[in-house]
Amino acid sequence: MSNSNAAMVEKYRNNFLKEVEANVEEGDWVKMCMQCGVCAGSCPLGNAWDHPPQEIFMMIRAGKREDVLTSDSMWMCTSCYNCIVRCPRELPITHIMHGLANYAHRLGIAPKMNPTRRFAKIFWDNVTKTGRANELKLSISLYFMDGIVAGIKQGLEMLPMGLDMLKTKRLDPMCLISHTGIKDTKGLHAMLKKAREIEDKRKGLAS
Amino acid sequence: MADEKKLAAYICKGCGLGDRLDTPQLMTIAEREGKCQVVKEHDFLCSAEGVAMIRADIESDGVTHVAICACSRRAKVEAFNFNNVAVSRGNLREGVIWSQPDTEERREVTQEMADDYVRMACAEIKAMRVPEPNPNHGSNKRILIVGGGISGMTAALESAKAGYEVLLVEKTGVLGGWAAKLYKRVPDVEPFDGPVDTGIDALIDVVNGNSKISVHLNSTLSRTSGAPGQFSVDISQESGATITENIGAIIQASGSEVFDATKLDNLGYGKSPDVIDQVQLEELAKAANGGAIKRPSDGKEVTSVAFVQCAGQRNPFDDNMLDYCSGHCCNTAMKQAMYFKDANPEVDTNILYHDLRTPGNGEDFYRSAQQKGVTFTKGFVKDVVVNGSLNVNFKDAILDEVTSMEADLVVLATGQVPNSGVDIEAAAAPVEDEKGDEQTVAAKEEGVSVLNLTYRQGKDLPHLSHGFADSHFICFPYESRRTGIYPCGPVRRPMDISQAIEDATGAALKAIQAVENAELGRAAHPRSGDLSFPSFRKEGCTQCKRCTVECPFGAIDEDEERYPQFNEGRCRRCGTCMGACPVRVISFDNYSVETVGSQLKAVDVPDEFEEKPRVLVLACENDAYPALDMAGMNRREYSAFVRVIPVRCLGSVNTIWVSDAMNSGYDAVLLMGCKRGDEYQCHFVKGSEIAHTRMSKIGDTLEQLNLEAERVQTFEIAITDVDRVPQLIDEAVKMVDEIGMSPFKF
Amino acid sequence: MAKEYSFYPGCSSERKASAVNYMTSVESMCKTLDVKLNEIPDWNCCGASIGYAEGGELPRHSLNARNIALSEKNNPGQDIVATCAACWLGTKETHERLSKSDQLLADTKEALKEAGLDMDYKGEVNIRHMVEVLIEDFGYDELGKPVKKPLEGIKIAGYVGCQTNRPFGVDGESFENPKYLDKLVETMGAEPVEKYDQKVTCCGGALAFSEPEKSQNQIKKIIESAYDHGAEMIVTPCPVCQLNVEVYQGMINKKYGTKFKMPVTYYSQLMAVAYGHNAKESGLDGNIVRATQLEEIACK
Amino acid sequence: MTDVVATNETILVVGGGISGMTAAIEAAECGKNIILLEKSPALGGRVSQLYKYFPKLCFPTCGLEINQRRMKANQRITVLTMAQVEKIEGETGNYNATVKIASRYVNENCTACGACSETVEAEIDNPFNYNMNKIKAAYLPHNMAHPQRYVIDPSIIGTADADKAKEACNYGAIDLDMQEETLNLNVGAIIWATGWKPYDAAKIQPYGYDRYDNVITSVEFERMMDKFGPTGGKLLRPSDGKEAKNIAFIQCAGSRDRNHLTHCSRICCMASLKQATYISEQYGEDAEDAKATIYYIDIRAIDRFEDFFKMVRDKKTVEFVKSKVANIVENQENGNPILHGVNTEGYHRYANEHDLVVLAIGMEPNANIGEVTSGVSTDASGFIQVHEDNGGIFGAGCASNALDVNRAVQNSTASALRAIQVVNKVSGAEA
Repeated sequence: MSNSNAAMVEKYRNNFLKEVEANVEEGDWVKMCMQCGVCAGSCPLGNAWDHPPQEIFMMIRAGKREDVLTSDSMWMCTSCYNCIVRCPRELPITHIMHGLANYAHRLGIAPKMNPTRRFAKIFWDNVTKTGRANELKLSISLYFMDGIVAGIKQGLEMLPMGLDMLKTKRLDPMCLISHTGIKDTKGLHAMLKKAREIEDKRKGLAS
Repeated sequence: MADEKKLAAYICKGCGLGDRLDTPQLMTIAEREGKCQVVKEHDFLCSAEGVAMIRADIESDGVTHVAICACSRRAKVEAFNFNNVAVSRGNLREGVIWSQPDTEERREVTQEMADDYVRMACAEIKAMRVPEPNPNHGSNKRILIVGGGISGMTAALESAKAGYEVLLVEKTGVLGGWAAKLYKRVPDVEPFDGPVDTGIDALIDVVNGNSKISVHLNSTLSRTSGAPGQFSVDISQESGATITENIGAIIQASGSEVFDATKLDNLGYGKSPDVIDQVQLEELAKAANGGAIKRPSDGKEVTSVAFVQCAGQRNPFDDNMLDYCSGHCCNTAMKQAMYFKDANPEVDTNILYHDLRTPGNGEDFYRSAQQKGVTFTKGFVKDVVVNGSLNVNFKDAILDEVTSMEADLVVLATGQVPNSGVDIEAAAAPVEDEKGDEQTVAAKEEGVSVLNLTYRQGKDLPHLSHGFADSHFICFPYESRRTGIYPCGPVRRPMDISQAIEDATGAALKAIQAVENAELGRAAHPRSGDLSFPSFRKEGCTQCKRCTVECPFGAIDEDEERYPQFNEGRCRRCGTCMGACPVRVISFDNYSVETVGSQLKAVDVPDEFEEKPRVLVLACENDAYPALDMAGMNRREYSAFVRVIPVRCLGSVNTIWVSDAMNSGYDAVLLMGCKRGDEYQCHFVKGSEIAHTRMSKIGDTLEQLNLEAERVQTFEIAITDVDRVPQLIDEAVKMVDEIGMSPFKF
Repeated sequence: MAKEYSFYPGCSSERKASAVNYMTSVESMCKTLDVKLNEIPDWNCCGASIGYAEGGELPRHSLNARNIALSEKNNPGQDIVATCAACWLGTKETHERLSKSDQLLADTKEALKEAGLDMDYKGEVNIRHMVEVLIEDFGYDELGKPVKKPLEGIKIAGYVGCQTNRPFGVDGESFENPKYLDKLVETMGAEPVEKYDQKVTCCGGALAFSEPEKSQNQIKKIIESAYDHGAEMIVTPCPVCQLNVEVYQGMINKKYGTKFKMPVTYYSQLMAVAYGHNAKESGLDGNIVRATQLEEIACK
Repeated sequence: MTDVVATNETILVVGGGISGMTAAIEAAECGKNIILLEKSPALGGRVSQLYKYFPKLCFPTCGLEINQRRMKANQRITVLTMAQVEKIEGETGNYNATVKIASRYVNENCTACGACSETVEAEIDNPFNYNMNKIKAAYLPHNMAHPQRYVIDPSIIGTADADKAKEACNYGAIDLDMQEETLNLNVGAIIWATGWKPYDAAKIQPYGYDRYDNVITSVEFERMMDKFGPTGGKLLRPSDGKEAKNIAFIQCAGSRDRNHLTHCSRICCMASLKQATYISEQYGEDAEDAKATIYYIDIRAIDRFEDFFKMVRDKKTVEFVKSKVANIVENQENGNPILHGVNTEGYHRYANEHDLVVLAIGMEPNANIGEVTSGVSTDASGFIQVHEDNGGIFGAGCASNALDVNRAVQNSTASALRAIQVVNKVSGAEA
C-alpha cells in the first residue's frame, strides 16, 4: 500500500496541510488551531505523546509529513474527548487524531508494532466478521498477537481475570465455536466493502 | 462691586458639631476676629431652610462674601453653590470632630482647632474678591484642523456637523493621507470576515462638499499665536503666498510617517525589491485591484508570501528601532494576506508573529483569516537571505527549532512614527560646552515644526514617550498641555483607522468645548468653569522670567519690554506662576498669596510654654485633601495640633507662606502634593516637582532663622493614602516633640 | 402506560458477554419503571471508539447508519436508546455527521443500499443514552417513588467517565463536574461522595487492552481517589469503565502492592436493588468484586 | 417626587461609570443640559472598584475626584441614581424614555453623618467588594460615593432595624415609605454607557471557580489590594486567610473562546501584568517566595503599553508561560490549586502548584439595549456598533466595545459630540 503513500507525496508535494485537509477525517479544521495548547494539557495519556495534538497541527503546517504520519502519538488517543470540549476553537481534535492515525495506517507508514494499531485491526476484523464482537476470540487473538509463546505468557498473566470473567458468566467458552453474530452478514460485508470503495475513491487511495 | 464687601459667617450645628463644639464661641470669633458683619448659626445648615437663610442674606442683605463653617468643601457642594459671591469653607466636620476622639482631655484642643478653622475661613474671604470672567477673552469659534488624513477629515466633518466653521490645512496636494493609499481596510462593523472598502473617496467628497469646511491644500502653518477663542495663524501656501486667519481652537491631526525600512537590511530590505513594507504591499494590491498580485522584481505572480511582524518594532534594545508596538500591524497583515487568498486560494500566505494582537472583534478577523487558509507561525525572524529566492530564517517558537521558509515576497510590518514636530524639551535642554551647544542647535533645527507656535516655551506640543504628543493621563486622554490645541490620531499614539476616527471625533468635541469656554472667559479642565485668572502688578515685576519658564501650559509669553504677558485663555489656573514669583505680584481674585497667607496668620499660635505645637499642612486639593477628608469619614484620628489649608497645586505654593508660617511660630510645615517624576499624577504637570525643588532651596532660609531643616517637609501623597496622611501628621508632631518647639512664638 | 423505546443493547450486553449483568439490572429497572425496550432487530456493532483505525470514516458511519435505518424501519417514531456509552456515542456521532454533510449522507446511503436499507435511513430519530431517558423522561422525583429499599449508609462515588459525558454529555451537566450520578445515588437513598475528584478521569478505554500499563495507571488514580474520599463503592454508567475499573484491580494490586477491593456497579444495579429486586435480578452475581452491601440489602 | 426638567435639547446619559460621567461632563462643559442615570446608588462604576490603573499604576479615585468636582460645580448635569431605563420610544431629536427609580429610603436631607449605620445591626453582602465581605444594611456605598448619601437596603424595610435607623437620623433624611417612581423624560439624544460585567467564571468549568476557594477572578483580586477592601489591602487567599505569594494568572478566562466569549476582551493581558506588580508591591521586588506566573496565549500589550509589558517582564518576580491552562485540581492537603497544562513553546508538560489562581476574566457587554428599544445595531457579542440605524442613540465606552479606560473615555467623548450634533440640529444651532 506504500505505493499510495508515494502517490500522495507526489500529489501534494510539500503541502502537507492541503493533503491533510483533503484526506484526513475533519482535516480541514487543522488550520483553525491557535496554538493555545489546551488539548495537549487535557490528554489523559499526555505523557505518552511525543507530539501533543497542538504540536502536530503546527508540524502539519510546517510540512513535517514523515514525522507526523510515522509518529505513534495519535495512537495514544483514548477517545476521552477532553480536548474537544475544552478547545476554544472547537476543533474536533479527537477525530482529527483518529483521522491521522487511520490515514497513516492506510498509507502503510504507521508504526508497525504499535499495539493499539494492531489491536484496532484485530477488533475491526472481529466485529465485522459476524457483525458483533466476539469478546473471547478478541482477547485470545489479542494475546497471541505476538506469537504463541508471548501469547501463552500473556494468557497466563491474564488468566485470573479470565477466570473471574468466567465465574461471573461474563465470558463464554462456547463462543469459540458457536458465536452468533447478526443474520445479514452478507449485506453487512457488501455494505462495508462499498463504503471502503467510496472512501478510497474520494481520497484517491488505492485499495 | 468687588470692593464693597460684606462678610458673613455661618456656623452649622449639625452632624454633632453642636454637641462637640462651643458654637457660641465660634460665632464670637467670627464676629470679633473674623470681622464678619453677619454671623449666624443653624442646626442643619445644608437643609433647604438653612440654604434659604443664606440666600436671603445675599439677596436682601447684600452679603458678598460667605464663610461656611460646617463640613468639608468636598461635601454638600451643590447646596452651598452660590453664584457671584465669594465662598470659603471652614472644615469643622471631617477636619475637626471626625478626626478627633470625643474625649474629655481632647475637648479643649478640639475646640481650638475649630476656633482656628473659623478664623481661617473668615480670613480667607476677607482676602478674596468675587471672580469675574476674563475681560479680554476671544469668541472666535472657527476650528483649525492640521492634517487632511482620515483623522483630520473626520474631525473637520464632525465639527461641521455640530455647526462649527472649519479650516482644514493639508501639507500635500490631496486629502486622504495614509488611508487613501490603502487598497482596502480592516472592518470595524460586522461581519469581521474580510477586507472592506476604505470609503475614503466618499469622505473626501463630503468634506469638499461641506459649506462649513474650507480646505487649504499644499499649505502649512508658518505661525500660530494667541489663545483659545483668539488664535491667529499664518498659512503658507506652495505658491509662496501667506494668508492670516483667526480661529478659536486647533486640532492637530498631523498623523504619522512609516518607519524607515532601510534600517532593516538584515531583513533584506533594499537588497531585493521583493522585500517590501505594508504600505508598498497596499500599492501592489491597488495595482492588482482584486487580481493576482505581482512581485516588483519581475512582475511574476506571487505564489508564496511571508509576513514578518514587528519588523523594527517592540525592540527596546536597539536605538534605531521602535520600542513600542504599532497596534494595527497584526490586523493589517491578516487583511493583506486575505488580498492574496481572495484572489487565489492557492497562494501560500504565512504570518510570522511574536504575539498575535487582535483585540476586541479582531479575534473574528483572525479566525476568518485562518478559515481562508492564512497560516500563522509564532516565530522570531533572524534574517531574510536574498539569493535569487528569498529565504526567511526564523526560530519556530512552538517547534522549538531554527528553520527557514522560502517566499516570492516578504512583507515587513514596520510601525508608525508620529509626525509630532519639534521636541521642544530636547531643543530647550541646557548645554554645557561649545560642542554641546552646537548639538542643541542641531537638535533645535532637527524636525520640521507642525504648528510653529510663537509660545515662549516652544514651537510644538510637548512630546511624551517615543515622541508622541499624547496626553499623559489615562482618565483624561485629551488633557493637552497646550490649552485649546488637541492632538488626535496616530500623532498621539499608534492607532488603526477605527480608533483614529473615534479619537478625531473626541478631539473635535474638546475643540468645541474650548471655544465655548473661551467665549465665557472660563477655565478648561481640570478647573473647568473657574472664572478666576492670573493678574500681575507690572510695577513690582523684576522680569525674572520664573513664571514664564515654569508655567506648565506655556500660557505666559514675554512682551517687547520683556515683561510677562499672560494669555489668560491658555491658563489652567493652577497658580504655578504665583508660586514662582519671588516678588509676589501675581494673584487670582479668589486665590492669592494673601488668601492663603492671611489664613495661616489667622491661626492662634499658643506660646511655647503651653506645649501646644502647631503644624501647618498645605495640601493639594486633588489628592492630599480628599485623603484627609476620607480619613475623617473613616474616623482615623490625628493630632489636634495640625492646621490644614488646601491649595490648587503645590506649584502654587509661594515660599513666603513657609517663611511667614515659621515667623508666626509654627513648629513645622508639611507640603503634601501628588506623585512627581515620569509617572507624575499632577494634572498641572510639574507642580509637585517644582514645589519640591523650591523647598529643597528653602533650607538656607531656615538656617538664617537657625531652624532645623526637618521643620519643612514635602511629601508625595496619593488620594488613597487615607491611613498614611494621619501618620505623617502625627510623626511631624512627634518630631517637633523631639527637636523642640519653634523659638518664634510670641 | 409504558414508555417505549427502540433499544440498542450493544455487543457487551449480550448473553454471557462482559456487561451481561448490566443488561440484567437494566431489565429489572425497566420493569419497575414500566419501560418497554424494543430491541433493534439484527443490530450490529457500532465499531466502538477504536473502530476508526481500521474502519476509517465511511465504513464506521455505515455501521451505525445501518442500526439507525433498522430502527427507523422496525421501530418507527421511537427514540433509539443505548445502555453502552460507546454504542450511544458512535451512533449519535454518525447521526450528527450525516445530518451536517450531504456528501457523507449520500455516500452512506450508497453503502446502505448494499445492505438493502438506503430507503430506510431518514435520520429523524433521537439517539439517547439510558441515563438521559431516566433523567429527562422521568426525573429524580419520579425515579425516587418506586424505591422500596433505600440504600442507606452506603458511600458511593459516581464515576461518570468519558463517553456518556463528552463530547455530548447529558443536558445541563458540566463536562468537568457532572452531578447526575450523585443525584441518582442520593435518590436511591445512598450517600454520594460529591467531592470525588476523578469522576471524569479516563480509564484508558480500549487502550486497556493495547496499552495496559498506561491505562492501569489511570485506573489506579480513579480507585485511589474513591478510597481517599471514603467511598465504599463506585457506580458508573459505562460498561467499558465498569470492566476496566473492576477487573484490573487484581493486577494493579500485584504491580503496585495496593489492596484495592472496590466494588464497581452500574447505576441500574443500584436502582434494581433499591426497587426491591433480588441480587440475581440486579445482576450482582456478575460483579467480580462483590458488592456485599448491595447484596445484603437485596437479601433483606 | 423627583422633578426633572428635560426637553428634546437635553441629552440623556445612561450609566454613571467613567464612560457615562465623561460623556455627561464633556457635553455639559459644551453648554448642553444632561440627565445622567445610574442604576446603583452611587456614580463611579467599575473603575471605582479598581485599585490601580495600568499603565501608570495611578489610582482611579484620583481621576474620579476631578470628574466629581467638575460635576458638582456644573449645574447643567442632573444626576439620578438607582435609576434604570425601562423603555425608549420616539426618534432622533425627540425620544421619550421611561425611567424607573428604585427607593433609596434616604432623601436629599442626608448629611452622610453615619448615625443610621451605627444603629443598624443587620448586615448585607457588600456589592462594592463583589460580595466578599459584609456591610451594614444602612450604608454609604464607598468612600468616594457621589451623591454622598446613605442607602437603606430594602431587606430591612419593615424590620425594627429600619425603625431604629429612622430614629437615629436627626435630619428627617430617612423615609421608610419612599415609593419606587417612574419618570417619563423627553430627550433629544441618548448616550448608552452601561459598561460591562465580568463573564460568569463558574461557566469556565475546567478552572473550578465554583469548586475551589482559591480560584478567584481578576476583579475580586483588585479589591483585595484596597485598604478598604475585604482583606484590608492584603493578598489573603479565601480558603484559609493565608498570605498568597505564589500566584497564577490565567489569561483568556472566558475570552477568545467559542465556548464562552468569542471576542478578545482586550484589557485582561494588561490587567494581569498590572496585578503582577501588586505582588512585588506587597512583598518587595526581591522577595524570594513571592512570584507571579502568567499563563497566556498571546500577550496583547498593544501600542505604548508595550513599555509596561517590558517593565513587568524584567521583574524577577514574574514568569510567563505560553499555555492555555487545561484544568485545575485542588491539593487536598493544603487547598492549593494545581494547574495542569503544556507550555507550547517547545512542549513542556507542567503540573504547577500555586497559592492562588486569578482568572483574567473576560469582558461581557452590559448593553442589553435590545430590552428597552429596537433597531439599535449590536454585534454578535452584544456590543453596540456605530450605525446610522441607531439614530440619536449612541453607545459609549464598554457598551460599544471591549475597551481599556483610556479608549473608553476617548469613545465617550466622541459619543458626546455625536449627541451634541443631534440636539444642535434640534435647536437649529448647527444651521
